[in-house]
Amino acid sequence: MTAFLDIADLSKRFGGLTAVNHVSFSLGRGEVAALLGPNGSGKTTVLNMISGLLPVSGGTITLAGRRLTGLPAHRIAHAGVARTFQLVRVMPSLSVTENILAAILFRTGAPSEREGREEAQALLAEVGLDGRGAEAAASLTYIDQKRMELARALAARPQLLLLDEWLAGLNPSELRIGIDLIARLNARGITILLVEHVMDAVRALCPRSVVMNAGKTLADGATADVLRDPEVVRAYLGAAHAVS
Amino acid sequence: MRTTFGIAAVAAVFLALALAPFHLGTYGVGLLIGLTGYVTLASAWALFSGPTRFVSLATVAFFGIGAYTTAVLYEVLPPVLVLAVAGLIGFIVALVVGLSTLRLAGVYFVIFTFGLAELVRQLVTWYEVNVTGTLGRYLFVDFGPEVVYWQLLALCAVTIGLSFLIQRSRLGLALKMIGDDEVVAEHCGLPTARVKLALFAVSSVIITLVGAIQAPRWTYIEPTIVFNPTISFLTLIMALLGGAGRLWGPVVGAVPLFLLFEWLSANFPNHYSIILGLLFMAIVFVLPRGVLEFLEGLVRRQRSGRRETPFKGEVAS
Amino acid sequence: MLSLEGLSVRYGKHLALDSATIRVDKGETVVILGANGAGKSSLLKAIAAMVRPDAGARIDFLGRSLIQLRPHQVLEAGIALVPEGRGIFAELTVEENLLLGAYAARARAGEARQRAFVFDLFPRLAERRGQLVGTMSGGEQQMVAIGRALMSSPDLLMLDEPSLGLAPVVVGELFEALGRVRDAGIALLLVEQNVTISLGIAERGYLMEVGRIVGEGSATALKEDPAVQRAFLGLTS
Amino acid sequence: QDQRTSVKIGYAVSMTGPNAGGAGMTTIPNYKLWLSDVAANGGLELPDGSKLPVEVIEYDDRSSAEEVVRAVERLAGQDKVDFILPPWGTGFNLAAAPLFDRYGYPQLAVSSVTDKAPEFVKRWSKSFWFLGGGRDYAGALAKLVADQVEQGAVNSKVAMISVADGFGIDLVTAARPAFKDAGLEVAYDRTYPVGTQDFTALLNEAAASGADTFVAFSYPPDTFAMTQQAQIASFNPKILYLGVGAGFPTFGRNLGDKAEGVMTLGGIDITNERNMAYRERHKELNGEYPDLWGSVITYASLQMLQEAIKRVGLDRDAVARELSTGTFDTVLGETRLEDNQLRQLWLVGQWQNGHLVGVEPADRPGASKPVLPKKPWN
Amino acid sequence: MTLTTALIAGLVLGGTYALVAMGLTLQYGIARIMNLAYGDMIITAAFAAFVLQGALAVNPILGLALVVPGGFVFAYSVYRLILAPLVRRAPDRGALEVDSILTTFGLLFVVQGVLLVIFGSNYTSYSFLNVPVDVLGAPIAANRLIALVLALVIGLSLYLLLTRTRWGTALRAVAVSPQSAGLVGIDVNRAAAFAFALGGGLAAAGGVVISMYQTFTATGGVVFTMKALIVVIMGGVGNLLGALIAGLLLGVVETLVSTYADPGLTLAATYTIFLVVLLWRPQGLFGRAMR
Ligand SMILES: Nc1ncnc2c1ncn2[C@@H]1O[C@H](COP(=O)(O)OP(=O)(O)OP(=O)(O)O)[C@@H](O)[C@H]1O
Ligand SMILES: Nc1ncnc2c1ncn2[C@@H]1O[C@H](COP(=O)(O)OP(=O)(O)OP(=O)(O)O)[C@@H](O)[C@H]1O
Ligand SMILES: NC(=[NH2+])NCCC[C@H](N)C(=O)O
Ligand SMILES: [Mg+2]
Ligand SMILES: [Mg+2]
Repeated sequence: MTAFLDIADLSKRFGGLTAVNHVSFSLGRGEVAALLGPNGSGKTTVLNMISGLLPVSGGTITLAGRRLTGLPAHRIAHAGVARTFQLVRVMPSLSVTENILAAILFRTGAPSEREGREEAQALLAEVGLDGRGAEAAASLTYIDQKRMELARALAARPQLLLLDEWLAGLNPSELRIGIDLIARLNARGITILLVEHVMDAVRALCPRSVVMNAGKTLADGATADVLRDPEVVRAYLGAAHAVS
Repeated sequence: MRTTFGIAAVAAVFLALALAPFHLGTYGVGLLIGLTGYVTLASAWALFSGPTRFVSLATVAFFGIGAYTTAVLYEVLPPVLVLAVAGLIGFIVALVVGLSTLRLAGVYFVIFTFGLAELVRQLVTWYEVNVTGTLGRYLFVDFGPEVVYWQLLALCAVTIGLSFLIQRSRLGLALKMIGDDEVVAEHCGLPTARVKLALFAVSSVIITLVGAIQAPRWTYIEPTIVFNPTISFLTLIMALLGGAGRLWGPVVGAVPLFLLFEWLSANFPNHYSIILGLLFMAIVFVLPRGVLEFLEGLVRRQRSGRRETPFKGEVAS
Repeated sequence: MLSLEGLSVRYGKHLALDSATIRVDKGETVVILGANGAGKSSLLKAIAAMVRPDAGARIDFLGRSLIQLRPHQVLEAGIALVPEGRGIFAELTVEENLLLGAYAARARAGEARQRAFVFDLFPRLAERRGQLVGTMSGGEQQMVAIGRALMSSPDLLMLDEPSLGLAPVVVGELFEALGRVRDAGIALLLVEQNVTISLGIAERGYLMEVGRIVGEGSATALKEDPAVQRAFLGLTS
Repeated sequence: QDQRTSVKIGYAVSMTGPNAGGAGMTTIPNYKLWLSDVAANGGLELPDGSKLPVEVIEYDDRSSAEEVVRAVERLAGQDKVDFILPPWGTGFNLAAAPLFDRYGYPQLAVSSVTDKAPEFVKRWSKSFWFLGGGRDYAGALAKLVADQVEQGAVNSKVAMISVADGFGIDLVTAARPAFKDAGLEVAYDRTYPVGTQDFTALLNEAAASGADTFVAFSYPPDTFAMTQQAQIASFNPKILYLGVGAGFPTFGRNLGDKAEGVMTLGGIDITNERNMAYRERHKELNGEYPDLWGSVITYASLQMLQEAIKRVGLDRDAVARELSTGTFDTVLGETRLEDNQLRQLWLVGQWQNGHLVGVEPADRPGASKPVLPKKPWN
Repeated sequence: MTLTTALIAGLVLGGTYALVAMGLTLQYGIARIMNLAYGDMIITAAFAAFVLQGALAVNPILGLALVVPGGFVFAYSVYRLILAPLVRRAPDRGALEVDSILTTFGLLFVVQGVLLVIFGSNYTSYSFLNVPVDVLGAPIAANRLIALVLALVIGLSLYLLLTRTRWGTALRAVAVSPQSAGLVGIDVNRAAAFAFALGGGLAAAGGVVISMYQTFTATGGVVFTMKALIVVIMGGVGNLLGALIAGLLLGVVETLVSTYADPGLTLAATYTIFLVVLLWRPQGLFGRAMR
């Protein structure tokens, strides 16, 4: 299998702190994988480098053979990468629809505004925000803002979707809906890399997991195996989870 | 349908304004020049700074560059070419400024642009002193103030038209995105740097042209006169007061404020500052969202459409 | 110790919280369950005076009315909130955040003890004393937020989704820590989506739906309640 | 026109903004004084001996060229005043000049120093220029220094600094050839930006140049700062010539004895009793003595206007003609214009015994002899 | 002029810049008020010192004891009466910024207008302690030296206060996140009012010191505001030490350029340095970068 997303020897330093330390892994097209690890292990930083939010300190990122490292974020977006943020980022003075429209109108091959609006309605429905399009994005609850953020990411028609703890804070019934949604997106062929602490979701969604610890890769492989790895249990899961 | 009607109405107003010099004395024309100048400045400023919230104090740098270009080239080139060259210089400077400010945000951008305006002024001064050996250029023109006015009015119409088009296009959305969250805008695929640069350049070229057009009014051009930072401040204040994010905001900010300045300085030359300051604070308190939203509120409340001047009705109550 | 009645919160016209009535007894741990947007955060924020409730409500804490107080006065009265989204001081260091946690006059006496308690709870914070909190990972920031709230030696600690974004091992430790907080005699009012674990340490719970309190019961009773099970405990397959 | 009950006089000056300092010194107090004198006199006298009260319209130009232009348009076009008094400053007088001309108002430009006055008079026939040009001041200074060199009092080196605005540059551009022609050597020649507060470096360099003569074409804040810093640095050139501000009353008052020997533009003839009386009246009305360069000339120009009106009435063309050709009795003594310019000026003054006396042109009646070298500060 | 002399002269000049800028950095950094009337507060204090020393024969150093508390009280009242309502109603920081710019722009005119009515538009100056003090062989005016010493003392002690005490940390917390500051028991309104008032006190101190050696006019406040803003931004908003160092740096640059290059380029050099610093560190010399 040729790698779709290939991360090779990726590093990120903040002053003296090395947040990501020579990390390598790759995803096949259509794969959905989890990026796990204790708090502060560098997961978000990896996503930030993939999406172009942060420049890399070393290493390369390639998507479908195309080098992303060094490109500005909008070029990476055009190359097919979309994401959500761990702490949601909405454009607060825009309406919900406009937040989605933003991503529709500036993707490659953008449609007319009228078509864009229709598409935005459909996307909102998909994430469970139908009928909320006219509201100000700032007035949504945190969770609804997350939903909107996902819709915005989908609006870019991504090939690779990066989800940073998108399922956090959902109650179990909502979680199930969320998991189904992600699974549906994956079934459509979108490659997904998700950072998540909700193990139920990881088990349900991701056949494969990469675990980071202190900036380095700790484990990489089938989720079931990885989650049994004593190192992973010690560093990340804790005793309570080891049992299951 | 409504838009068509609106455009027609605006066109009619501009036509009436264009004919005004035939009915007004020189003072009236002078007043209109000042008014149109500031409306254009504020609108051009808001074109970029309104939606993106990058508050620029570089206005006078471009204004002054325009004025100086006219002063230097008026004897040499035909007027149209003078304006073209001024616009071109403004454009080039805007690109340099724009490129260098890409990483700045918030108040850092504000003060950077202020510093930049001062730097331009110092450099022009230094050049004149050391290279040309004169400071202060004479600019004698053979046309009257009406001509200045008509040029400004045309520029004003173009500016407002341009704002209108931009706000309705996806460029308008792009600017608002940048104003809200540049990172998200980038991640939506928006080349934010390019958009900012382009809009900043457009806005700056217009401002440069205002300076170039207005210069013949003063006969004598000196850095202290044409790089007067007050111009930057007034432009900003007018736009903010009206509502910088809206098409007509700068206009409804600039017009009453300009007239207020004029009225106060004529009627209370010795207490002008105090009264102006107090009024100003009162306005901020009474109209928290700018003049335009206040006006819209009024219109909404009383559909009958009785119009009041924004200040009298409010401050008195 | 805390009892409130008829508490309503509006954002503009939108009624987010509709005359809620709850109570928390001394040393008790109470959890509030509810779907997204049910008004849980609004309830906590109203208690902490971060949003103004509608007139006519009653909030009493340790025999004193909290109505009309400002946020710092509520804290001084003994209620600390770890808000949604953490509310840490991003541009200050860990150390400074904790120092400020003990800003209230009531906190000064027990400051050293609380600090030791916090560092014991979250050793990571002790390692990172000098780091700017804004540059920490999401989970680390959550630790700072909880640690900071504990620094004020509250009688009642309110937490808005504290496990959000924490690694499983930390969640385990956190709830164990919260257990110890509870054992130290501090009452807890908890909003938490991780229902299993939160009902595990709670004595009582409330159910909320679109702005209203729709149910109340002991933790064990709630666990048994079929409605709760359907909504909150229906685990994924 | 017989029913007129008043004469309207208007002016726009900088009451606020960066130019307010200059206008507040030279222009506004003298307009006030003159208006109050006229009122005390029962109004402006007309040829038939009747008197009309003055109605004043004043505007603040806020130190903006666009404002001053519009204010003059307003005075002429809207208020239709009978006479317009000029604004303060070279730049603003030039900005307003085309309008004065278009509307046929005589412009008695005082606070503007320009060598181009003869050209301006050709262009705007009713413009009058009262304060001379850079060449006048520089030439007089060059002559004075050259005389001292000849007498062996000082060496022939001059250190010179100038403020980078119209005034400073005009003077220094005129001074360079003038000094050269007078056989002087310019050993140091630098320009500093408006608003400079610290002159330590400049003064040190000037001192190091070995020049006995130090010339600063400076503006008031710079002049004051320089004076203080020269004392600190024990900078004691034998000839110390400073720009605008050295003729302000506060200068003499703050420095006391130390002002002795300092030279600057302007000066007065202290034996002229009318001038001295004017000074006292100015102090009485404005709470402060006038400055010793432009103020008295401003006042004199107004007296000329008053007298011209008395002679020929309110017809502006006639008044302009009278101003051009007439001889007037003012606080300066007998005053007349040559080619619409006042040429009887004190070009160099020196502080002597607490007064800024005129020393150059030396052959002008009432001139004092320069006292040199200037005593060291301490 | 030797390098040492030039450096000392530069530091002394920079002392004034720093002194003036520190008050503004408190007001903007902590109270979150962009105070365009700041320079006019300085001028007011200068006039107060002028009156004290002229009419009442109070020496300006003693005058500090009167004028500085005066500035504090004035700024406190301004905050409480005019600005606090705006802070309360502002939905976000951007809105507050706009409101405070507009309001203090009005305040600027009022203060200036009152000064104009009382003192006229004339240049004002008096002479005090204009005696040379020998500093490492360079003669420095005592009055300017006071500015430097005052800047250093105030700057360092306020810095220690802000970074080493809980109370100071609380002030900074208000600057970072007023919302959360309430949650830890800080009375945000009072802290902001206090910081603003403290800024007013510093402005007053600056005004008094400046009046001892500088000519001022009722309308000259803007120059101080802008210079102070430049220093504040260059140092990093809200960072006292940054303001101190940036102020001194600008002073030194000006003097060096004036000595070794061309005095005509001093201001150009100032702005160039400022721009270069910002290009290199968009958050100012000591600003903390945040994503
Ligand atoms: N600042 C605000 N402006 C406008 N509406 C708001 C605001 N904050 C909350 N709301 C609305 O109030 C309602 C209750 O919100 P609240 O945050 O209290 O819910 P919650 O139960 O905490 O939800 P979640 O689980 O998503 O955190 C929601 O419908 C939300 O849209
Ligand atoms: N801008 C920054 N400056 C300095 N340090 C940073 C910055 N961003 C992140 N860090 C540090 O890098 C490390 C990794 O952070 P990151 O946000 O990637 O963690 P994470 O794995 O996503 O953790 P979590 O699960 O808690 O979100 C942390 O220690 C954090 O403090
Ligand atoms: N006495 C005076 N201050 N005269 C003014 C001199 C000329 C004027 N300052 C100018 O703008 O060039
Ligand atoms: Mg993370
Ligand atoms: Mg919530």
